[in-house]
Amino acid sequence: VNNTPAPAPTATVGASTKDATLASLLPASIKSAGVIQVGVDATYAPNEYKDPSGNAIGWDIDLFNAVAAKLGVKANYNIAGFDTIIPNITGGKYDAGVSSFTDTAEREKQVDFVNYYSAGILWASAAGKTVDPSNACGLKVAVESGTTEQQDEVPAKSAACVKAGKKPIQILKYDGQDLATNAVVLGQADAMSADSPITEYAIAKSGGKLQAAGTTTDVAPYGIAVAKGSTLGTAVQKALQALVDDGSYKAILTKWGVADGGLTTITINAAANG
Amino acid sequence: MAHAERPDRAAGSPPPPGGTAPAEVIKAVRLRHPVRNLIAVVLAVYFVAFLWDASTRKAFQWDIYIKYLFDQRISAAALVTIELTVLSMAIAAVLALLLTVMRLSSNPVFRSIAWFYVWIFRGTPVYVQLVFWGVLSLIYPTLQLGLPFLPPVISFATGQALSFFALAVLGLALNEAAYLAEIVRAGILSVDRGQEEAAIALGMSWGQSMWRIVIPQSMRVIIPPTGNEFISMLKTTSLVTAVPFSLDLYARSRDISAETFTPIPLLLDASTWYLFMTSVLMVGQYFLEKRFARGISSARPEKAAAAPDTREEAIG
Amino acid sequence: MAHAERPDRAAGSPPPPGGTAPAEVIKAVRLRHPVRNLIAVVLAVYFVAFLWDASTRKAFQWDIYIKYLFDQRISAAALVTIELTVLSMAIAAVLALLLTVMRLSSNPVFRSIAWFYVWIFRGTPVYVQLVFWGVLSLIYPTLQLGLPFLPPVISFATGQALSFFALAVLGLALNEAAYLAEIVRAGILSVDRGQEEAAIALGMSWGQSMWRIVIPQSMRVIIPPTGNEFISMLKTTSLVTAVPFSLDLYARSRDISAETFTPIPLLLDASTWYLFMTSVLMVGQYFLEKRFARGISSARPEKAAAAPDTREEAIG
Amino acid sequence: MTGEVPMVEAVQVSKSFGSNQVLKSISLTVARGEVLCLVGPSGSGKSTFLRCINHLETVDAGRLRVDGTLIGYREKGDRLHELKPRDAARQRRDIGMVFQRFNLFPHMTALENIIEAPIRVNRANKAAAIVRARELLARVGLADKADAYPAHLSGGQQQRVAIARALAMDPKLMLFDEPTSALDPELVGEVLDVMKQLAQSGMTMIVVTHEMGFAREVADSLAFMDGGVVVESGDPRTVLADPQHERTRAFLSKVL
Amino acid sequence: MTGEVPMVEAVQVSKSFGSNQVLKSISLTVARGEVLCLVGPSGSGKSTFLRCINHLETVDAGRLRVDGTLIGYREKGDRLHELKPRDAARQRRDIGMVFQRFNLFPHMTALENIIEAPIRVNRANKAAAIVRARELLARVGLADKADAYPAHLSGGQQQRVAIARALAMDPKLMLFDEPTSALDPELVGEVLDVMKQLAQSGMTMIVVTHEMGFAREVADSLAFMDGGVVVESGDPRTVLADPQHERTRAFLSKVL
Ligand SMILES: Nc1ncnc2c1ncn2[C@@H]1O[C@H](COP(=O)(O)OP(=O)(O)OP(=O)(O)O)[C@@H](O)[C@H]1O
Ligand SMILES: Nc1ncnc2c1ncn2[C@@H]1O[C@H](COP(=O)(O)OP(=O)(O)OP(=O)(O)O)[C@@H](O)[C@H]1O
Ligand SMILES: [Mg+2]
Ligand SMILES: [Mg+2]
Repeated sequence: VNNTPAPAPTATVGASTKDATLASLLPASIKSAGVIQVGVDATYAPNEYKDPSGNAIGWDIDLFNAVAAKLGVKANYNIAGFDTIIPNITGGKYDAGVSSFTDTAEREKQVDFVNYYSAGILWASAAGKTVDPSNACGLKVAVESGTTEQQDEVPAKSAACVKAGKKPIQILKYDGQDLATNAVVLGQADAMSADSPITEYAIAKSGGKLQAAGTTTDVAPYGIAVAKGSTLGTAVQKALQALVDDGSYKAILTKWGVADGGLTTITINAAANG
Repeated sequence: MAHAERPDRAAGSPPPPGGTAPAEVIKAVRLRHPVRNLIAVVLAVYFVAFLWDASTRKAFQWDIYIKYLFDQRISAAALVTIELTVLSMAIAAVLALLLTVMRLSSNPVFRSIAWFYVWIFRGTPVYVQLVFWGVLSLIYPTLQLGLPFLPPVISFATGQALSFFALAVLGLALNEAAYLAEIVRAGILSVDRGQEEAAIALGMSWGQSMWRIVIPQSMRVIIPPTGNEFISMLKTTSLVTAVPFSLDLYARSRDISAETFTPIPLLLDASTWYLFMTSVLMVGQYFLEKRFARGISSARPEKAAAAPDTREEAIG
Repeated sequence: MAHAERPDRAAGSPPPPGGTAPAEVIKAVRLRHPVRNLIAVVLAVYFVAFLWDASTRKAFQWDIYIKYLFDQRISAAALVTIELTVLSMAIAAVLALLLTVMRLSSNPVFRSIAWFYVWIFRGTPVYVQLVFWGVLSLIYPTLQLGLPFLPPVISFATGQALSFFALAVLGLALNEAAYLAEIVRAGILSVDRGQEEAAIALGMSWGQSMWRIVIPQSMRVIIPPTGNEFISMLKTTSLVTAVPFSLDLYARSRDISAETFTPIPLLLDASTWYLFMTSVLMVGQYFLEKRFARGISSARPEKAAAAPDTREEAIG
Repeated sequence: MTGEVPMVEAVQVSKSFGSNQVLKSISLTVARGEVLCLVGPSGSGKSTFLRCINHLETVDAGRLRVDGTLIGYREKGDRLHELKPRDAARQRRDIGMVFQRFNLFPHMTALENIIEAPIRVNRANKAAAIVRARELLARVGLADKADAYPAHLSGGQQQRVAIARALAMDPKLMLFDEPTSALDPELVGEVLDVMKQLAQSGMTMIVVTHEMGFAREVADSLAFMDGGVVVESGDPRTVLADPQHERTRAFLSKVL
Repeated sequence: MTGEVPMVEAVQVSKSFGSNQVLKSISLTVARGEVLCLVGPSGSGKSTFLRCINHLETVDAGRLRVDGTLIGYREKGDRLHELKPRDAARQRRDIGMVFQRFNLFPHMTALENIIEAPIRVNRANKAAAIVRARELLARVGLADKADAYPAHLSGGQQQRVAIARALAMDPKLMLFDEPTSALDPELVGEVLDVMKQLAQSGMTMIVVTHEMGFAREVADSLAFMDGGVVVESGDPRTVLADPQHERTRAFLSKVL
């Protein structure tokens, strides 16, 4: 029940048709199965989250559905914990990870990334509570386990606090972004740190319960994760580039209100290759 | 001289109801427990105050609680939780029986393997086990049945064959089997050895004496903890998010709160459903226990039965 | 005619050791169990093959397993897990005693409140409860002690006063108390009522008979399940991530694997530590049980004791 | 003279469990130094009567006095007040009780069983209590079993320790509830011997028993109970030899 | 003539539990239709000997035959083979056993207790088994208790049902292990009466008992065991009246 194929992309947005030359780039196993197994942590609205019946939706999903259609296969979304996705790709259970992965050099040691978006990090706090991300020493900051915010960004800020002789940031780790966001809404945490599209979406949806804290920083590319050296990477890259070129990429981002971070050139492993 | 004064009844005939010339019935002043009663009143007031406060406290968002209590997604998730519970308990019961037979066997290989199984599964957290089952297909991409060191007879890809639902059920069942095995074993050992001997002495086989005599009696000891395990399993399903499987009651209530930003009332909704389901199970267990105690509870030689002997009899 | 043939010993004197003119000792051909032995061999081979396969399987990344097994972060986290376990069990034990006294009381207020407590805490998953304790300070920003409906006597801000560690301990302890209370109650009810009566008949007070006579004997029934609860608590601490508290064994091993992208060996590391700690506890429990069984296990009137009566005696 | 107040005086004592009236207006007296044997079929209320005397049960109607003191209640003017637990415990100290199933404390040695109540209840000096306990053990013929746990004693030995335990509180009255009926026949004699000695030493005793030989030899009187009433009572030799009532006769014909 | 093979023949039977030798070269025979009473102090090995006859225990040395068949082993040439469980069960069918603590199946009514083995073991027709069970219940005086659960029967009634249950398998030999020692004295008689009847009907019986009256009246012979040996045996009246051995005399003086 958990592995339901995503609904076909709507006719108006992201409609794409099979491109035989791109399809030929697919690894044989995917070609014969006709399905790409995708790992996704569906707690990261609007990038990827769940519809009322529990299926993965979001602009990442829409975008990858379009990629799959270009490649002439279906995408099967496996809802997973964020920190289990990359190991499942290296282990061969998933073909791809579509879950707003920030492309980092560290992660590139494990998988290849097809970069498809440029996102920053944005903090949010409860409405009426001013938080300065560059001086958050001693505050409680909610993050999702396994994200760059948990592993790199907030720890770095906390280390700076300690260096300056101030109290460290108390990092609250949650199993999903939804829990982290709700911790701020409830007041359990003083602020949250997440990718800019997520924070912006949460602020918009929270009905005035959240406000942005500071501005977007640490802009970095998102990447679709595939096994190292897999030809799937090239296939996805080419398919995405085709979507950019024919305008359907833009259409999908615009529909979800996240066109700001759209790219014009699709690359692989931007973190290492610059 | 000790003697019965006024033997005012003809011996041999039962006394008339109520007794003739009844002695004055004692209407004594009852003993009071002033301190205890004061504490009880204070506790009761606190308890009511707590409930009153909770019912008006904003943080609980009772309006949202009520709105989602019967939300179709929540009730569907409750059904999934029940499915998980029933399936994994059923599989666990079969495994547990097998393990018990192995543990009671006189063959050391059977006993060791069963012991090892129980040791591993009781020694690690079920949450961690569930995470393991989630990555099973990474460790064993294909499962092969056949003789060891020879080409496999059957082989299938675990990733395709086992959905997360199946893995959740499997993980819960394998863990539970270790606990149920202990319960079944204790139940069988609790039956008076004389019962099996009497059966054997009548010429019954070991199997017959087990099935007809020992196991029916062990049920009285097995049923209560198994009922507890069933109830406990219903709650343990809240951990299947570790697999990750996310259509159970807790996960779905979390999904809704992710949209609505109201985790507290949705936690209350989930808790209410859990409480309701476990309460139904507890009531069921009560009646089941009563049924299986039939004819057994006071089965002991007359002498012992005449005087109420253990507290349980005196109280329950 | 029935008669003893060859009464070849002088009656009244014990027979010489070994007996004179011993009958030929029976050296019979032992019964074989070919099918059972075959199954046992196959199982043993499978078991060894499984271990062999696991030891060489790449997915387990044994090199990484070994690297992190004694990583300082992991052992420090194991210590935190032990702290969580010990603290919450200690608090739970105190609460459980209180609950037991309330449940055995003849006052209906005490009994109802204790029943309600046990019902709520046994009826909902501990994972969900832990999530609740995590948001406690949001629901009750200040806790106020005092008489209801009057200004509070003491009041403190929960957010400041209670760290996530404290909340984790509290959450685990409150849940566990409900289970321990049942165990203590069952233990006390298991002591033969005659024991309390004998004490009372000697002029001892209820408290004296409880402390000196009933409770020491109930320990034999209380210790085994309490040991199990202790072991189970050690494993339940893996759920404190729900609070969120993230310095325990499982959370730390997960942190490491998030950095190294090697969840399987780190799960194995955590499991190994859990298994080690629970095994130590199991051994401890074994000796504790032995100690508390002192002088009690076979305490029954001579007649019953003469014949091995229950299977437990016959086997254990 | 103390002899004028009987040791036990029951006047129309009744007791019900729910709707089941177990004692139906029992009246009898036991004088100081006397031994009363109580016999009767199972369920006739013998144990319940003993338990009432020791206030393990509370009587519903009638009056029960031990050595002149009302059991279970306090008279204050013309009203009765229930006893506080502490006062009830005080009454019980003077009454020793021996149970069918011994009820020795299994987690204590024979000696510990005996000194427990003197030390805890009477706050006796421990050394003195031990000396006294050893005397009592010697008196019941178990001087060498002081450090044995009950599980390692035979039934007869256990019952003798139980008697010593009751005697350690220096009771005025001893109650025995079928003290030998859980024993192997070989072991009955040793317990009866101890009881006989005790009777000869002048202890007031009420003994529920099926041992008619003991009753005949030791008891000063015998009461036959059935269905919660004392059907017949009197000199044991007379009652046993020539029972007046049909029920007594029927019962004795089975037991003798 | 079948009379030539004794029903039970024990030749130097020995049995140890670990280092504890419980039976030390016991030899005795019981002829067809005879009643043997086995008496002796606790721990002397009486129960163990009965259990060996029914192969609930296996003998270590010596030979034990029932109706000419070796118990526990199969003779094949000059070697002994352990019996398969199925063959052991077949041997037990012909031997009825009655236990001290009755061991009725508490989850079955009296009738169900009796028909269980005939139906399961002998694959008897159920209707026929019920008819036969009712006959047996009538024979032990319990025609009206067919549908009662053991818990609702007195000890004496339970023991009589247990006898009926054993008789339902039409045994050649009945073993009784202290069948009345867990009973209230009032109830002993009714069980002994049933056993007496059974003896008179010609059943071969071995009875472990402390009821010397029964032994004197019913038994054809009496064996006194102590410390795993048969100290003395012979006509019950002779042995009881004039025991030859010191140990027998000491024991009898306590029991009689
Ligand atoms: N605590 C109790 N609650 C309810 N009924 C009781 C209780 N104690 C005894 N009875 C009932 O009271 C009646 C008399 O019991 P009691 O034990 O006094 O008889 P008894 O003469 O001592 O018999 P026995 O020889 O079997 O010991 C019985 O019907 C018994 O079931
Ligand atoms: N299964 C067993 N394992 C070890 N020892 C045993 C076993 N069964 C009996 N014994 C020992 O064998 C000895 C004889 O026991 P048995 O039960 O045959 O005596 P008994 O004459 O029947 O005594 P009683 O009158 O008490 O029933 C005892 O010392 C007993 O402890
Ligand atoms: Mg009684
Ligand atoms: Mg015996």
